[in-house]
Amino acid sequence: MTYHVSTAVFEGPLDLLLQLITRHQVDVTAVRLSDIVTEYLAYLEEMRRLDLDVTSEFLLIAATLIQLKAHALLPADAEIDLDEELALMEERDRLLARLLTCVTFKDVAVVIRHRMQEANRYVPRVSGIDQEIAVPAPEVVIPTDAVGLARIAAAVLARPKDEPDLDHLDFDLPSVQAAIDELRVRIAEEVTAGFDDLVAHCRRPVEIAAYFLALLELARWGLVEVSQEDWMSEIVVRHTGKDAGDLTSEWAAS
Amino acid sequence: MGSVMSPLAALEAILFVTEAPVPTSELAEVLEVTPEEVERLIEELNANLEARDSGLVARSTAGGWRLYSRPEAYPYLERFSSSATARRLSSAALEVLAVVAYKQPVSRTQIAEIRGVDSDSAIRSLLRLGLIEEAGRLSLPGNPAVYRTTPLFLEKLGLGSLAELPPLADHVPPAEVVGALEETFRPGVAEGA
Amino acid sequence: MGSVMSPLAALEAILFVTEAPVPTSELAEVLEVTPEEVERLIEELNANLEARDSGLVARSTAGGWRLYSRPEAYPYLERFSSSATARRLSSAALEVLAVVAYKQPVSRTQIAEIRGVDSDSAIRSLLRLGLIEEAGRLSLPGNPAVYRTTPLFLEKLGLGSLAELPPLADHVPPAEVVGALEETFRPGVAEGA
Repeated sequence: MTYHVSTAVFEGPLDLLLQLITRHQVDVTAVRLSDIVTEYLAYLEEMRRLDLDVTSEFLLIAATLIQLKAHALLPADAEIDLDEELALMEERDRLLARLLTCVTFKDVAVVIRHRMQEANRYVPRVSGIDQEIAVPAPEVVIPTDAVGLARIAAAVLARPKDEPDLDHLDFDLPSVQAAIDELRVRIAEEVTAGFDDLVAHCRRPVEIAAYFLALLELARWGLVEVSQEDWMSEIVVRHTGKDAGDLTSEWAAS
Repeated sequence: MGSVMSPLAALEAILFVTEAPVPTSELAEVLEVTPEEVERLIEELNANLEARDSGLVARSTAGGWRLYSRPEAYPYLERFSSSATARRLSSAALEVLAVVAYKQPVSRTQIAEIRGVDSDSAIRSLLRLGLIEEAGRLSLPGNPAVYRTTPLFLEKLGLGSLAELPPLADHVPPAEVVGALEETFRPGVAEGA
Repeated sequence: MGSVMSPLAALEAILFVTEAPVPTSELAEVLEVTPEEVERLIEELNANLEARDSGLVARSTAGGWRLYSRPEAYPYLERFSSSATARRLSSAALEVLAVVAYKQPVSRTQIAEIRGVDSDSAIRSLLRLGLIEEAGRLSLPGNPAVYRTTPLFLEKLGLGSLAELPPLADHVPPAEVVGALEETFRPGVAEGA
């Protein structure tokens, strides 16, 4: 048997398990345990092959899953060891509880993101008091002692510089969906246009790339025809006269 | 114009220069008026700002008042300077922030346990952005630090206090999802076709 | 997406958030109007500010425009600067203070480099509170200032001299980053840009 393991992005064993479960829930209400176990193990195998960090936590969850699956496959009248049974139930409950906690925080994180985005649009001024205030320095409170300050300094200075921290980067990628919407309106009005004119307002290469992707999408739907005499000449875009109504592309979500 | 300023104008100047939201009581002290008068002045200020088509608004966050640009100005500010606009947090950092917000004070290990994955880089990121801070140390081997959210976190969320966080219970998966999960992992049930 | 904003309101928002005066030409570009229109809008803004008894005024300095608190607000700001909010040390300020304490004399750029974020407003705060001070200027393009801690800083921490600061090595958490410590900071090199 062959498993095609796509390069899914997941963070840790719980996240992987959740993603596998959600994917199966799309078409069936009850998820088959054996499918989940098989796929989970396939990922483990792939990670080992790619020499990725397979922590004990991945293995621990795999072991629990295999045990549950093995148990499910036993005939109903098979003899069971009560102690083992209880231990397994405990393991299972622990795993379930962790999954639920994980889902809960993922969910509330989305709300926090939303609230932050809303609140971020209110920008405060950060320059402080400009006027020279000619009073003696106010009684400042330093909320730590000398040892605390040393600890802070040590932590700041020890920040690794060789692995840039991308956690807070906003790549500010332009929206392909927005480009699609805009191009549909413009090309219906202008009928024929050069691609260079369509992207004349773009400031960054990545914005032009967004428009190019949008153009490909429109061509795929048959809304525009695209031609280019040779590889150096201008790309000409022509409206086909078709209007497919409200199309949503795969970019709509991003 | 004389050298005396109306309390209304003085209030605006303070809300303009402050580097963090200012509590009503503190404004009352500085302006030498009652807290009720401060609330009334803030209402008057916001009415004036609105009437004069101003780009500013006074808002209450993190237990205090501060002037902000109106959200409609955001596209202009984005064009004007990238530093004025906020950086977006990664989903890992957001998840850690959510865990700290609801479980504070909470340690590195506890965060990793809940998320099922090492969260050190996200924690560092949040510390650097001033959204979380150390809230002391546990008397355990290695004296691990515990973390809590900062007033800046409240301000960035537009919340008055932690009590205004959406109830976590609202985000627990619905019963049918929990049921399906339990069903999946129930030992002793033969695999159906 | 919010509603559209008038150029007048957008102008006020920009002059509010900016940390340095903005030239008319730049305002014209961002607002997509002519420079003459910008001058007219600024006049209108100042007329509006006056009419609504605002504590703010748009002024032209150093080749650009910016909002300032009115000079009449001085007595109030003076009182505010010693209030609780104004003298609370943010976690960012605390970090900058720690860096200055151990790496003095150190420049603005070096501090930003070490912390990985712009630290200007935290530095201003510490200067205002008298915890750090200028200790001269580097002979580099722009003659950047370098900062050191003040006697007030020692007093606040209950230290007799800088020599009494706890050794940094005692507080570096994992052993492997100790080597990276000196690597992080190379005076002169960091200042290159």
